[in-house]
Amino acid sequence: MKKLINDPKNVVNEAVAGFEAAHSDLVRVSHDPIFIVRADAPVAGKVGIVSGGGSGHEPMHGGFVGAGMLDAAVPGAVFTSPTPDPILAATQAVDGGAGVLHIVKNYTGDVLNFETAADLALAEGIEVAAVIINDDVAVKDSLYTAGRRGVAGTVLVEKIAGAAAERGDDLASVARVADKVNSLVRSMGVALTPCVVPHAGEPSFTLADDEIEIGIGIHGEPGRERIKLEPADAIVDRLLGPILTDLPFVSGDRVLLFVNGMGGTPQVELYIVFRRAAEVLAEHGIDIARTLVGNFTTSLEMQGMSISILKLDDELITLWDAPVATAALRWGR
Amino acid sequence: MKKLINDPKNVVNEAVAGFEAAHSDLVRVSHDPIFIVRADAPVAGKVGIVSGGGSGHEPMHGGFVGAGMLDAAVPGAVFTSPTPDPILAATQAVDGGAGVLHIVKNYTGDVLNFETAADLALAEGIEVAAVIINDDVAVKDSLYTAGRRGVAGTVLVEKIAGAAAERGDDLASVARVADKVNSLVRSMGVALTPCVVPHAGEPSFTLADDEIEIGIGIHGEPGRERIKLEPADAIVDRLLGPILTDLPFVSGDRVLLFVNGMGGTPQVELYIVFRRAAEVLAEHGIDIARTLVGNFTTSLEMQGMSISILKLDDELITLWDAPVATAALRWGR
Amino acid sequence: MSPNVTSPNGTSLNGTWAEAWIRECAGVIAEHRAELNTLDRAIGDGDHGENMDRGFQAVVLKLDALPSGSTPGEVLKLVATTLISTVGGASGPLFGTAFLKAAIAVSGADTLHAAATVALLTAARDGIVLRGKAQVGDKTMIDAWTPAVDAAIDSQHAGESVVTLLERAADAAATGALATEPLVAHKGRASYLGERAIGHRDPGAESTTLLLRAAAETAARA
Amino acid sequence: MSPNVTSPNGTSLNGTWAEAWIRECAGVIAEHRAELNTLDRAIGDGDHGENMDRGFQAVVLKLDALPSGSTPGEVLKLVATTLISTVGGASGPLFGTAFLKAAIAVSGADTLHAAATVALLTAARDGIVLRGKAQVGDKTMIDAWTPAVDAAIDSQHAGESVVTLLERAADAAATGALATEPLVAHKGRASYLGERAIGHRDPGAESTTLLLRAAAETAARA
Ligand SMILES: Nc1ncnc2c1ncn2[C@@H]1O[C@H](COP(=O)(O)OP(=O)(O)O)[C@@H](O)[C@H]1O
Ligand SMILES: Nc1ncnc2c1ncn2[C@@H]1O[C@H](COP(=O)(O)OP(=O)(O)O)[C@@H](O)[C@H]1O
Ligand SMILES: [Mg+2]
Ligand SMILES: [Mg+2]
Ligand SMILES: [Mg+2]
Ligand SMILES: [Mg+2]
Repeated sequence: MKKLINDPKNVVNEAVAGFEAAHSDLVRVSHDPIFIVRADAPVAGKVGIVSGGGSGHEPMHGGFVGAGMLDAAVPGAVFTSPTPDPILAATQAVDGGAGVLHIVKNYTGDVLNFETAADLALAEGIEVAAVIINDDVAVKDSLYTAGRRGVAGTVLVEKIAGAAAERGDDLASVARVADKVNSLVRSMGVALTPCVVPHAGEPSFTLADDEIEIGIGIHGEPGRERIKLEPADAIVDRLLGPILTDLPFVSGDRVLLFVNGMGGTPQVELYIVFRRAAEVLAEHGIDIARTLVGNFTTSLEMQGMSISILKLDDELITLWDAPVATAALRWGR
Repeated sequence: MKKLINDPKNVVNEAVAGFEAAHSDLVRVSHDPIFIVRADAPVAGKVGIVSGGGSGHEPMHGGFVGAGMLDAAVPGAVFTSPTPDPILAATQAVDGGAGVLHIVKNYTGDVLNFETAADLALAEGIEVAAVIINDDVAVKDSLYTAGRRGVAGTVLVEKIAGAAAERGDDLASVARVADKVNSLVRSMGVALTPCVVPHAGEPSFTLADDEIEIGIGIHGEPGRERIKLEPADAIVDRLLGPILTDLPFVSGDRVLLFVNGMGGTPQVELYIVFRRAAEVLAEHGIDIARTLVGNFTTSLEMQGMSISILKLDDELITLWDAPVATAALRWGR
Repeated sequence: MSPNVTSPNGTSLNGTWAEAWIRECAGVIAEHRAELNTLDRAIGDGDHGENMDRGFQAVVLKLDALPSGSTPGEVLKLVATTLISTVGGASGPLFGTAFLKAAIAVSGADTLHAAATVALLTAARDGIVLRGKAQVGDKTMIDAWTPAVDAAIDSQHAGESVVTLLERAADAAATGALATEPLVAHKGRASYLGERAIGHRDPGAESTTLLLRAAAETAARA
Repeated sequence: MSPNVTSPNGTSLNGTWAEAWIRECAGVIAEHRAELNTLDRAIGDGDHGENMDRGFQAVVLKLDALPSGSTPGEVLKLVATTLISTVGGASGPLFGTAFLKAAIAVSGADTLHAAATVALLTAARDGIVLRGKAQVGDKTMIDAWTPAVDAAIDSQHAGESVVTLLERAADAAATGALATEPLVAHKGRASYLGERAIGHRDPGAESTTLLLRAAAETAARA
């Protein structure tokens, strides 16, 4: 294992300290318990938005804290949901009197810990709503599984819900918009290489030099199936199939096309992927109205990518285009 | 070699096509010869800024095309300087009548090809100035070598010169500011893993599981020395030593601290690096007035990072803070 | 000689046992940390040993500050709150709730006879089901807990000692953990794998076995 | 039988030779593509074979469209502009300038006697020095070109045939390329490596040798 770290035990602490030093114009950081809030939190009268989860997916979520997106991010240990304490503390820190929305990816650990934190916050008189993100079409539905995972679509929910909160929507409305985005976004990913969790020191799985994992999650867990390496276009087609048929996305739809790097894939490859994805959507008569390309929901140094497609309407376009000022996503200010 | 590509020969073509599809709001793309210009090029009366070089360093330079930064980027084959033809064509495409600045990284190939293009542009009546970027302190000076390489400091030159051009400075002034940034920035990098050039299919060098390369360039070329893996803090100290003593940076200086990922290193590690670098600068009484963290000047999927420090004054701070709207760097609009 | 953990006739367990049990848990979890990570790497995300170890190390620090003569319920309450606030992941809230419900089930009691011990185990298991909604056969820690509870009930009905009761519970948990190997998972991360989870043991069922084995062994160390 | 490339008495080379030479260059470069990449990977960025191959493949396509009966100068000019606009990197402008200056040096001539051949080689070398500023010993292609030019001059003074002249030039280039191995580099990417460049042959010196060997061999194929 080769990493730019000092001690596996201090990875999250030290990274958060570095994040604080780098972005003190945008955020403030609590070190015990660990959470990150926007510099001007709490914003009086505004719904607060808290997200979080295991570390190792950066810039998600700390990189999305700032005006127009998250009010707080709560990073757990690498790939491990945070405990209720920091979630509660972050919830308190961003409560501006209009209630707080928890954006939670659908993993047993995240759901349970956020649930407990919400109960505790409620007991302290803070109104809390939660939206559970489950955009990963690689997982069968919840009759057979813990339910679909929350993956890169989370970024889109956080941006759009953040814009709704910023313009003054109330808690129910912000939760509604977050749920709406979640209901309209579908994602699927592929890994070319595994990642190495610092405390483990070993790859999360092994892949031969000519193998890839289709339907990968974002925690280094194995995917749905292992196949031989294929040209980028064939891989893109494999991911788009289940995505397009699931919602389904159909001719005439306006969409946001999001190609997300898993952390270790060069940008040049992400754009090769984007090119093919755009081509396929065009063939289906689907209009790409907005785009996002880059490393946003990562799995440490994993090579690979995911494709997310979000069906847009005028409301979502307006909220997507609204100004955002975070370390990882910024426009309009 | 595992890459999300179709054919090594089409990597640049297809990536540029994907870039065009993803960022048609910001740029236009010429496919033969290949170059990328901002959507509204040429801007009448504004100095045009053209940069370029081998591909494989994305988002540099295409990701920096847009208002407030580059007017054009000219990507060569992977790690190979473009030929004069596309540089000339890009220069013509962005000439708004106020002349064109070429920002060239100091590699023999880049310098020679841009030189030829400038001669040809001049012959067509376009005024061209060039600034050669050489911020890499890992290389001995030009008495013994081809001179210091242009590495991540190039991003800072492009942003600041871009702001100067955007506010209407004339060609001589924009060139002066670009030269000034180049004279005040110093960088040095480290690689934990090599990268794999698509047409080569093999790593650019081999490193044992416990070895790292200090003083690496951005083309997968070996570095200054090979040492055993060390904790992140020790590596940061190794890079900062030569950087700080070179200019030198001294107590009371205001600086921009830039931690640049080489492409395959997770963000969490970049922030661990940032934390230590900020700590060391504080110990030296150096004031970190501005920051940048992320993958900006990469070497394909190489794991590693570089640290750049730019000495700031009021002029540079104003230009740094000025609005920029590119795919990879965006604020203020 | 260590202080007594059972009543002189071996029919009940006291607060000293509860504390010894939990310290033993911390020891065996630390010892099996890497092994639990490896199990979790195969069908999860490789952190189960890490999570449990982080939690029980924190518990031990807290135990050091607990007044001597605390009841079993007081010990278990401390374990619950500490696990909830230090473990994270799925196992933190699940084991945390288990210990919390167990603490409530035996609150007030200075010593635990067989019936109370069964109540403790049942409440723990029910707490996990309440939060995690898993059934036996879903390839989770419940596949160890439920057989353990059933064995404890049988043992109580047979009038066996609490030591034997805990031994039977631990044995049943071990058998249950082993029986997760051929299963497809329906809860937790392993459920994402479908058929590919077959052949791997559930890490939470394994750690459950370690905790219950520690209970039996500390009880037997009269 | 292939058309004559030299005058009947073997004292001069014609346009057919120039074209044959360049086609031969394209062949040997393609053949040694991987080898040149490997040399460049050791002390550069691993693309020298790729760059040269891209350039000479483009040259061949252009040659196909060149009117038959073109002069050596016309052939060389085409090579120059094609290399400049397709190779990129350091070698593109350097070899491009070399062929451009060589074309100018022999422009107008239908056939090249020894003196013109020396002028061709000298102009090529001087063009590279003009652009790249390298001296012998800097571990660049100049370490092959300059000994080649010197050997050609000696051969001309000795009154040898152009075929022999080119053979001597190619031999000297090969010796020069070999002699780059123990050197530290002072130009090009290898210069960044300091002492670590020692023991590796300069890829540009090697490709220079291939080009000059191709010149000699096509001349000899009377
Ligand atoms: N819904 C559930 N009900 C019961 N146990 C569960 C459930 N989901 C997960 N588990 C248990 O949690 C264990 C994993 O714990 P751990 O690895 O610490 O958390 P995480 O899965 O968040 O990384 C699994 O082995 C399984 O026994
Ligand atoms: N200044 C120079 N003068 C002469 N030859 C040079 C100079 N710089 C580089 N070279 C030659 O160029 C060769 C490298 O060419 P190539 O790999 O195609 O370009 P790049 O270095 O841009 O990748 C070197 O082996 C060397 O012979
Ligand atoms: Mg986990
Ligand atoms: Mg090159
Ligand atoms: Mg786990
Ligand atoms: Mg090269």
